[in-house]
Amino acid sequence: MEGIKRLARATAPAQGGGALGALRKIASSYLLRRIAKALITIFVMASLTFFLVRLMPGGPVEAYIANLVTQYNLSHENAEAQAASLFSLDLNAPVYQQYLEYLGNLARGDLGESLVSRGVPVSEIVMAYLPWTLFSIGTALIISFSLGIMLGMLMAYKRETKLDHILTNLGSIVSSIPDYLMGILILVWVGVQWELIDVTNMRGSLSPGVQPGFNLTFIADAFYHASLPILTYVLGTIGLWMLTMRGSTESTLGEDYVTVAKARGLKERRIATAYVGRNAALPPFTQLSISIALVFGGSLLIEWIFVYEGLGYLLYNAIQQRDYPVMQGVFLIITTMVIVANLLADLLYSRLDPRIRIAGRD
Amino acid sequence: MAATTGESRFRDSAVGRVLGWFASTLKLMARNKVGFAGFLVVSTIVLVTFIGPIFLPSEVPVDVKEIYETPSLSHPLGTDSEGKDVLLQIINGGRPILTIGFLAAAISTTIAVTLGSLSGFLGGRADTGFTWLADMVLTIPQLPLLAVLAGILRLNSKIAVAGLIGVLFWPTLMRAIRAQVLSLKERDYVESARALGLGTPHIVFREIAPNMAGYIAINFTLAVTASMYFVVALTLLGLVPLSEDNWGVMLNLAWTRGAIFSKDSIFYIMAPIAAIALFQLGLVAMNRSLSEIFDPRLRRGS
Amino acid sequence: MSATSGTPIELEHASRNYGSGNERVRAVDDVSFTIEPGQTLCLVGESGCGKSTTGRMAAGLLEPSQGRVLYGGKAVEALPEEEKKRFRRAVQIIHQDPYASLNPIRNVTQILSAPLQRHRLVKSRSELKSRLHELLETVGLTPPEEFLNKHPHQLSGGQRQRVSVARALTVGPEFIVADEPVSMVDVSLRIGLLNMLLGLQKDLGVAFLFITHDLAVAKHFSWEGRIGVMYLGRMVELGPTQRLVGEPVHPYTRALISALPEADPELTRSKERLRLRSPDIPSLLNLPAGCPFHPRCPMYEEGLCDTDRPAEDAVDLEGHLAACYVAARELGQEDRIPESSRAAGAEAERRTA
Amino acid sequence: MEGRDEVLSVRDLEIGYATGRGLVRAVRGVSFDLGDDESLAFIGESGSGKTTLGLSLVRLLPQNASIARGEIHFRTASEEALDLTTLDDEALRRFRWRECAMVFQSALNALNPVMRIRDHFADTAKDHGETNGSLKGRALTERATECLQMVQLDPDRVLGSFPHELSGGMRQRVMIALGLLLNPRVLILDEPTTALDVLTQRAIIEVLRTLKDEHRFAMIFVSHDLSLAAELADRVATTYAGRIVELGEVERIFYHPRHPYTVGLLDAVPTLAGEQQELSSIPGSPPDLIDLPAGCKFHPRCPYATERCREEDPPLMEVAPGQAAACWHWEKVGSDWEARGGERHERDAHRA
Repeated sequence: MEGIKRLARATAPAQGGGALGALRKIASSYLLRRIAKALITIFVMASLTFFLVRLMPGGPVEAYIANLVTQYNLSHENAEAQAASLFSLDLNAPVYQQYLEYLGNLARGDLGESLVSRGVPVSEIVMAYLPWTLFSIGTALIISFSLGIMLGMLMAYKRETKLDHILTNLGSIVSSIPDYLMGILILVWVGVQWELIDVTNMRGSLSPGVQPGFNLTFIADAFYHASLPILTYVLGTIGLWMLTMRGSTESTLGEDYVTVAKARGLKERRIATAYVGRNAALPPFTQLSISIALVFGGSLLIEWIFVYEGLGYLLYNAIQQRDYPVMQGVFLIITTMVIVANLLADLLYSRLDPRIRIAGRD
Repeated sequence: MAATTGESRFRDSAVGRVLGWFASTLKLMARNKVGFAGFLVVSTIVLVTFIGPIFLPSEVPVDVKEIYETPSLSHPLGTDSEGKDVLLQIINGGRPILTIGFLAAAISTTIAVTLGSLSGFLGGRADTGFTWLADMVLTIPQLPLLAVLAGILRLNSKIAVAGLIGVLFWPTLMRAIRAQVLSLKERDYVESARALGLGTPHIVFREIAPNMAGYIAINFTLAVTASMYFVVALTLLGLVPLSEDNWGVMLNLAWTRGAIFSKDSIFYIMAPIAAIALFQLGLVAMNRSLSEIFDPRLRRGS
Repeated sequence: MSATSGTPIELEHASRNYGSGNERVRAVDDVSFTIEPGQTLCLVGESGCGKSTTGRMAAGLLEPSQGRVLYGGKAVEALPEEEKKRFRRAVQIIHQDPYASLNPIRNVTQILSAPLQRHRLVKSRSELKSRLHELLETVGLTPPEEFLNKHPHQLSGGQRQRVSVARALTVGPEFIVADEPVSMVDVSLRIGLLNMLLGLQKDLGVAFLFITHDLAVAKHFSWEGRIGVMYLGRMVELGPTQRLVGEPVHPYTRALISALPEADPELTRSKERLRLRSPDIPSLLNLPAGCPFHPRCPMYEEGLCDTDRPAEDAVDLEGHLAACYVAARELGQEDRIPESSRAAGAEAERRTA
Repeated sequence: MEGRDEVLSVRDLEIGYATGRGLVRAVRGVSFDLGDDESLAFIGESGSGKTTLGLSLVRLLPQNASIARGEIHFRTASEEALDLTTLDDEALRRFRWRECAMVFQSALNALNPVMRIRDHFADTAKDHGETNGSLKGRALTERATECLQMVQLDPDRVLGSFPHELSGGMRQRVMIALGLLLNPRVLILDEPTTALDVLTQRAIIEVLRTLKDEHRFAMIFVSHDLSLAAELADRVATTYAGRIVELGEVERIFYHPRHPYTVGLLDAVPTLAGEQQELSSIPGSPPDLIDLPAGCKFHPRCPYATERCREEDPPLMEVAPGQAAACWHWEKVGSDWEARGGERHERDAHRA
């Protein structure tokens, strides 16, 4: 039965002239579908956050008002007014109106004001921390993905050798130890026990006095401060890429088109890159989206451990200080980042695998 | 058939069968050395942390004269900043973490299997809906959400923590189960069973479920490792105010008391890290045996 | 034997759709036939022609989107409970892929005893045991003791197919749908399997719907029975084997017969070939108007062939049916061609003249 | 036959696979010659070693396989004599496809799924550039177009397509066209028509026939399908348990077989023409290549088997001009066949 559907689909573009146009149409609608899905996900997450913050009994807004009333002896109205301006909510309006207003504010980029740093818009705070997280996670993912892919391929080419066994075991060990424990281990051993690096100096996102700009000092300093988080992210994710790539390379090496490429007398290097590597990298690539969410999430601890001033660090402090608007804002931004990164990964994937352009869904 | 010997009657009895099953499973486990080592590590940790505390004082005695001691006969893993024995804390501190880990894994596996099977069997709207939901949950950065929720809700009970983690961690497995059901229900032998009129219970429990059991078991252990990742993370951040000693709290205290930056405290810091890492590694290694046990081609014969 | 006292199975204008929206295809389109007890019908066609879907409908495993499957004259889905149970036991299926047709985690004993116990066909353990032996001997797996405890992966492809057959036989079927049962088995073992199935028909009076892509196998299996040729979901020709193979009517059947390579050098090299107008098969998603074979057909006539879809019995030579208007005209059955096609054909002829 | 030059000659080839269970003896002492415009078919069931043999001719054996013994001599277009068993990797690479192209059984998956057909042609041309002058740009497109037309494909449509956009039969023809690109001396085709529909099979057989008759390629077919050999082969080799058990001109093999295995195969294949035949299968199943029986490997399944067959493995002996069989009882097999000849003749009569 499946066979028939597949047949129908496989021979579908064989229908003469309109084939190319139809293809493009499907590809573009895939793009649209994917973007729509991302937007809806962001919308759902934003709504979820609203109801958590606003409606949960004993939730932040109520807690804050109660706190103002009891601690500062404010009247309920005054307290509510203050809460309203902080959370950028009109607490007297019906809930649906509040909800719409909240969405409207979000769309304008208004995330409310911080409880702790009075009067500072959350969006401003978030924007100050965001680049560092993007920088460290982006760099780490690029390094770990490409390195992992290369090592995985190497392992598959040298399968059942000592090198393969060592790397396989290393890969499964690093991928089964939580990344933040790895971070603590680095801190404790490299920083404290062996005193190889000065971890206190590496705190923060930049050294005092270094000004952002396109110059070597700045770039070197940025890398210096991000190096431990990056190292931790790389260690935390590389095992997955190595093992997935090893497996997929091994099965790709058994594919007929690789044997045929050898029979065609193609050069070994060409086969390894365009035939084996290109195809074998597809399965690890599909895991990229899951991994992005995990790494963004993990940044909460990693940045806390290394006192690296990114979103995770901001979120941790906000939670400690019960700075609800900031918590909400950071959470929304992280979620949006993950969704956008997923979208980009998916779109890139559909460029890498021509079959996806036809199959469309899934 | 008439003359049944005592021995074979024993073999036929329920207890005998369970023991026999247990013995043969162990034998299968032992076939993969790495997997068996993992199994030994996991079962040792579970036994020690669940049974050990029964024989130990519930409060580890404080001794200010022995702060950050290196390992010795009386303190095999040294002592902490209050002079408490580290080994005792490790033995006492596994149960809460493991309980939450197993509970959360059970919750997420149950959700995943239920929704995945429903999606696969029902198809249509239910399938589209559940798949969407899974995709959505999958893109949530789980740790920040948990942290925010912990910040808002003040999680005090283990069940609440486990529930929250479980509710977030099902989508990967659910998608896999759905795919499995979709492929299994189209298998020729399932169709044959339908043609033979063997009935839905037979098809679900005899033909389909056993083929997924291994997959589910392996994913359950993976869910345990993932849940532990979250529990330890939350306790380490001090967001889950679990009062008892546990490995996460030990790390948190090490952090807040500055032990991390003291050269003397290395045993105190390494002990919980090693316990967690060993348990996680053990589970992952054990999966190699599990996948062999559930592969019918390796079950019998050579 | 008395087992031929079965019930006829009938497909009445049965169709089956897959997919939805733009991807909706009609995998089987308006197929009708009857199989009397003890009879054989071979369905022949290329992959994707709908023969397997037809087989599954006949076995009651798939409901037709339109039309009906009749068992003893009554629609299968509307059978009363008792008769439905009887139908379920009377009609069985054997699949193509010996590696997918047996559950890998169940051994031969488990596979065979489940239906026996479910339908209470055996009363004691000893009866079960002797029945299992009997079944394995029937399908040529001897000695039975050697096979009872084996798992599928310990058996060869041919042996697995025999276990599949034994499983179908557990419930004493009257009618078996055999979906390409030998195409994945080694050449030297195929005939053994086929002959075993033929033996079942002779000794037990089992009726067969035998599905294959290989006309030569169909001819061997159903020399006394009938062959139906399917193309793009439609039955294009249906008739007694010897007549259909000897004097095919539909150009598609002729093309198949002329294209089939034979294991005889002189014969196969001197065979007259029918040249197709196009080598490529149209997509089910985008079927040509009129006769679905017309874009490839060497006998194509403008107007006549691409206006109406030829009825299954456009040609009817005493039970030998073919869906082709050109053949109908040439065989003097012009009255079976609808007015519109005749007019379109005449119009086209006038234009070219 | 006289004056025919051998392009390929294989002598006493022995290939084994090292497996966990032991040594799989896939090819055991195979020798044959291939004329430069000849087509030779290897017929056998799974496990007969025919695919291993095909792969060894371009030295593409899997890693766990090794050539234990024997020689493979190849005469190139420039009359250079090569022993393939001793070529180094780079020389082998240049030899492959340039001199000897191989089309595989599962052509469905023989093309890189992420590359357009055009790039497959370009890749092949580029990596053989040093021996092939400058086949690129327009010259390449022209040559690719020519090759695709030879296999009756529409180049405009095919060149820009990805493999998954083509049907199975089209992909198989693309592979054959790709094989023609460098105009090799020998084409090896491993089950070129298996798993394809009858009408598609026919199209491919016709293409191959044209290549053979008009373009005079030397070809080696490897197949389980007797009818493919009947269609296209000049000579046929029946293989069983890693050996050639009968080798001869196609008419001899089909009409006057002298090995009981060949007879068994012929008796097991139904034909469409004529009345219903009495068909029988060969009893038993193919042998375990790790644990082969003593003597003639076919004896456990052979109706003619005697004490001698159980002890001595018969060599390939000449049984008629242009035909050799490895059977101690070939005379008896032959006389029995000819005595039954009535059936076959009846079929011949029916055909006339």
